[in-house]
Amino acid sequence: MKKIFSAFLFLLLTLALAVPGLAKSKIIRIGFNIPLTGEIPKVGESSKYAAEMLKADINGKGGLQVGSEKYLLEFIYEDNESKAESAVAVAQKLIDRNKVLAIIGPNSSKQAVPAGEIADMNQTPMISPWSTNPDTTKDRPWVFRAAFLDPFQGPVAVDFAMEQFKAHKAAVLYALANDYSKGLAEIFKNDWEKKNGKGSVVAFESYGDKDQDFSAQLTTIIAAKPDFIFLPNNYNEVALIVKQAHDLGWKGPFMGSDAWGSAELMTLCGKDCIGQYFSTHYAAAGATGATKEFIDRYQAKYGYVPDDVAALTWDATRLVLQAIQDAGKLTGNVRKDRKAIRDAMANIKSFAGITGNMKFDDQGDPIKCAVVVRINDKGEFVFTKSVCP
Amino acid sequence: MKQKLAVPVLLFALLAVVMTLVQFEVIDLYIQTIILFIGINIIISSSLNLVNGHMGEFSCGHAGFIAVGAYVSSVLSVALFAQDRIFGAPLLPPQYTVYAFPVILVIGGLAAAFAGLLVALPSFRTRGDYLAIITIAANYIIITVIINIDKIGGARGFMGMKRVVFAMEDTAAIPWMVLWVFLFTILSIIAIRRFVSSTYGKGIIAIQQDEVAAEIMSVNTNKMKLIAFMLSSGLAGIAGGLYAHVIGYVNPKSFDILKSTEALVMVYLGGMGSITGSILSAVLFTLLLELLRPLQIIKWIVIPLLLIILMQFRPEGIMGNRELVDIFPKLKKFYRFK
Amino acid sequence: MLQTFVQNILNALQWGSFYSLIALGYTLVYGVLLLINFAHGDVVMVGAYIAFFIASLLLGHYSFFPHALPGGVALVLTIILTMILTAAVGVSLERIAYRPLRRKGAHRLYVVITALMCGLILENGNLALLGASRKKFPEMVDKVVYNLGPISVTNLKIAVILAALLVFILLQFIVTRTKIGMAMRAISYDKFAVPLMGIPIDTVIVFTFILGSSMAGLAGILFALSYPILDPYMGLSIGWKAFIAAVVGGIGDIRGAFAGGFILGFVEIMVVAFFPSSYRDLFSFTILLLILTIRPTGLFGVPKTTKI
Amino acid sequence: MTVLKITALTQYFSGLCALDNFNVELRAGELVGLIGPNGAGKTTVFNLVSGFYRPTSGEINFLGRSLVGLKPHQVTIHGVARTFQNIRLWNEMTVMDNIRLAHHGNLQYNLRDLFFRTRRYAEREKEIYQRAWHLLEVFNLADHAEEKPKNLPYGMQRKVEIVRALSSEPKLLLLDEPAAGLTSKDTVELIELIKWIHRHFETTIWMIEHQMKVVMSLCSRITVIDFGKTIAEGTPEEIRNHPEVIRAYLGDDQI
Repeated sequence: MKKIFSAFLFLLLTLALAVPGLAKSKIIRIGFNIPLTGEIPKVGESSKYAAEMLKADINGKGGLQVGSEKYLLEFIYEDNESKAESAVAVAQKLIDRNKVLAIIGPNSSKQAVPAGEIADMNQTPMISPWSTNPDTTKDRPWVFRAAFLDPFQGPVAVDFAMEQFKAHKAAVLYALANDYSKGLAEIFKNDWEKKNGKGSVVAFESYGDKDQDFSAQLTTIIAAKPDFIFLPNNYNEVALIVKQAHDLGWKGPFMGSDAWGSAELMTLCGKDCIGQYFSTHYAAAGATGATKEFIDRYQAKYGYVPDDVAALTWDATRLVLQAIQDAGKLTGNVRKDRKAIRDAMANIKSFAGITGNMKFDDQGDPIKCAVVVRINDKGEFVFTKSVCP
Repeated sequence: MKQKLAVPVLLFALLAVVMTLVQFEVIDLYIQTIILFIGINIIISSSLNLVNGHMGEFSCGHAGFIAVGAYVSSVLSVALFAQDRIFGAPLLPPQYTVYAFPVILVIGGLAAAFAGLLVALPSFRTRGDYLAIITIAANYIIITVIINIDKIGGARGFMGMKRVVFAMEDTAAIPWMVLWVFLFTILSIIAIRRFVSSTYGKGIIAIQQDEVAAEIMSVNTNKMKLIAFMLSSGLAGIAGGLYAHVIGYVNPKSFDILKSTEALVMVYLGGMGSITGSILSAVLFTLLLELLRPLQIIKWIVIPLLLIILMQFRPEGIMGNRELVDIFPKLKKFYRFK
Repeated sequence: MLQTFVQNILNALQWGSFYSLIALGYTLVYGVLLLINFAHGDVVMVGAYIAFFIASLLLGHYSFFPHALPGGVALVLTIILTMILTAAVGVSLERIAYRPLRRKGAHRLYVVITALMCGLILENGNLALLGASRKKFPEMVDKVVYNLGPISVTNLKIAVILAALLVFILLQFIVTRTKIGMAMRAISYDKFAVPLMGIPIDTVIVFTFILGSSMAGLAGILFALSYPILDPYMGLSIGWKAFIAAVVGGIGDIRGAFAGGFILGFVEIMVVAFFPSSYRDLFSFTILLLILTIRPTGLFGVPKTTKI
Repeated sequence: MTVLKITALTQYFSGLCALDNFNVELRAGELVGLIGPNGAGKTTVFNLVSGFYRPTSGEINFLGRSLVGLKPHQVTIHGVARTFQNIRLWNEMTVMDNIRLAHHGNLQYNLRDLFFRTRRYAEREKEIYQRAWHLLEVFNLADHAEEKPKNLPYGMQRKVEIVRALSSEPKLLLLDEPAAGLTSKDTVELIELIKWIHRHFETTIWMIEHQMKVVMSLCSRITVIDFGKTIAEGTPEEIRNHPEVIRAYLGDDQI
């Protein structure tokens, strides 16, 4: 018994000592608070890959030029397991332990909202690439985001569907336990009914966590005879929903949101998704310039077209680096440097990201355009329309 | 007599040391957060142990009660003390937070205890695996109810508790959450210990070992089950309230069945019916989760593997159903008369 | 309205079939060992992944075996191979993790926790090995949508329902009519009497795991064919719910698992069809609680009378 | 004085008659036996008295109060204690705790006393402890107070179970086959023990027993039942020669 005790103590001690100590100077340390395990490991993976690529780029050129000196980048990836309490601990750890200058992530709002509080409280700049919940940045001068908000994206979808499908009756199927999906669904419904009269959303159905069968909801929706179905859902669920809807005899169009924008959508969904539309941050097919370069390099390196999380992480990280350069010089005093970076972030006039040009409003939310893309016969996301605020 | 004061003195000294270290920022916020999680996990595991260990039921829905406590206390404290979009201006001036906070936590615990009825009442008629299902269903039901109440954020979660914590810190600049977590952890342990070491509380151990014999030896088994379930879920509710205020944000998804399985793991890792086992396993489990974080995905292979191996060597958990004093009898003199 | 109702009955039959198939695996193991094999949902997931790799191989998706078999042949081969391999996974779990614990006389619930841990290892091991990308299950047979007026059925749906029915009849036959099946039933009553029948206990247990896991393999393939997106956590939620179904039917009883699966399927689908869908879990679990309140040992469960 | 009076007690289990029109009357201080072949319904009688089943019809009167409809723990609080055919001790608790728990129905403190450890709590717990200790000493079990029952020899477990039943200070003690599974040496000791209890405790004892030797040497009166029906009643001598009893035990063709 006592042996086991001491063995455990020993194990814990070794592990504690194994936690890396402080490294040398001339390094810029940035933390990543991302879900590498848990519900959405793919999101974490995309973020990590995009960041790795960026780091290799810059370190390959000898580092980031800040003022007169070059600094090497060190990215610290911490797994928040898709859990709120883990995201908080990770944020604390990155701030206190690793003394990072800024934090990228967390991606989903469940983690980003509480982690944002920690970052704001400890005066460390944080930028969430993907979170769409207004609470993440609200009244938090130190917290930013790279994605546009639901209240902007909802009306984009409404206007587009009314114009493109000549639709008057809409149906919505959303994920109840996913705050992104639920929030967007509600905004869409309000806006649609404002423009088309009460009761013009003929079916407003939901499903639960990790559901795979949507036949009952779709049966109800199809029976209500809408002109199209709005699906503000993650791409993996979209693939199942679209397929099952076709099995149940649905022949009308679907309209989606930015959560569709994953490289995996077409591998998972196949021909069922061809011809559908969704609003997103950028159109991969037909992209030009830096966007195309990013897509091609990412695909060459990791074997698939980067999804929106990858693109947004790329932009978010570059935003932070831009702010560091704008700050002019690093003093070595973490607190002062963080302050300088935050101020520089807030003052960015215009940033040409691969997901579009953006700058921050006073809440730290980006002002940027949304695009609507169509999925063509080759499964590419083709630019159809751009909507700017 | 001096020796019998050793445990309280030791605890007090520990609290004083931790508080001082935190106050003068010797230990950083990260360590502080982990210490707080350890305390909360101790309450969670030892309260579940009351039902799963001492009483021998198989409750798999503990997270549901944690959720009830977390939400009730959060809504109360935000409504009373924070400027909020939903509840408007604070109803009470901020200097009352310090006094009101423990009361709010206890109210959260009471609410969770009432939610415990959802499980306690069916337990009169069913046992074992059938009851396990009821607890899982209760967990799902509680989460779905929370998701469907838009007023408290639904799936978006609920926040604003940090402002209440700040209000406490504005009143007196000490690390209040450390104090509260420490205090409630100790109180929970004392409550559970007093309960199971009394002749009255031993009734639930009798139920575990032979319900028929318990009933015939004048144990009102239904009443005992009711009390045990309500005590267990009530303490879980308090843990939930603390959790909500430490994190500053609650989301229904944080209390799903996975959280319940974490609590289960802690109970069986420590040993069924051993309070010290539960404490030890909560500490170990929390530390392991943190220390192995650099392993990323591998962590969630290593931890289950460690547990499986541990169970092969100690198929009754770290402590079995023994307490620390059973292993080190010399410690006995530090305890009061049972 | 009637059309919607009929359509939903078909939906419920398909969805219930999956719950049934998985619940049967739970109930078999439980009936013999009184063990809630919480890894079962993950064994289904492993089954789906095994099927994915075999199917991709047989359809010539890998360069080292560029001979594409015709869809029908490939499907039959995939089913057989997957069932065998998944059974192997289930038996290894029992041999490596559960049996030593049982030998040591550990408390039943420690084995349950071990099962939970095995499930975690299967999920995260998969994640670590194959990465976070989800897999798309290849379409092995051409989908046919039959339209009977406003009601739509696919050939796959019919196949799934038939498969669940066949499996149930087969298992019921094995358990009631064969010697080893009777030994399986006997073992839960009296561990010591079974060797007297001339069958070693471990043989019975291994056979049970073979049966249960191969059914999980079958469920995995059918699931992958119907919902062709595979991710490491796909077995989690359906596994928990199938366990609930098994208990509502009366755990340990084949008929109970079969009926329980369909009941859960029907309740879930019908609640969504006729009530606001956001209340699905609330309503369906409350209904299950009511069933358990009226029949505390499930629909087919025999009340365990303790002899006083 | 009548301690227990059972009139026309009848019990059906899903249509099957387990007990038919059973009558008995036990007077204070008596030691009475209940015998019958396997499955005759003896334990059913005890289960009805101790409240595990609710009788289909009939009346159970204990010290002027009806026991019908009471839960087992309430029956025990009223003063009826029992043991079981297959020993039902709490095996993971110490012998001491087993005995102490018999006071569960009569603790006289509430949850507030328990959590705040009031004086009342301390006094009552001390009292219970001392009583249990006293009882263990009387029965020569004090050396085993901290052991777990499962580690004791079978005969001693039987004894602990009887002591546990006694410690709730019952007015009526029901012993369900106390000699089952005992060696002949243990059986002799058991007979002495029951005699001793009967002499020193103010309790009426009613026992079911299979072994004629035990019943005949202990009981002053015996009831015999078979297939739920009372077939004979009387002193050991009368029972020994009763033709119905012989037929019930040995079968019809023997006569």
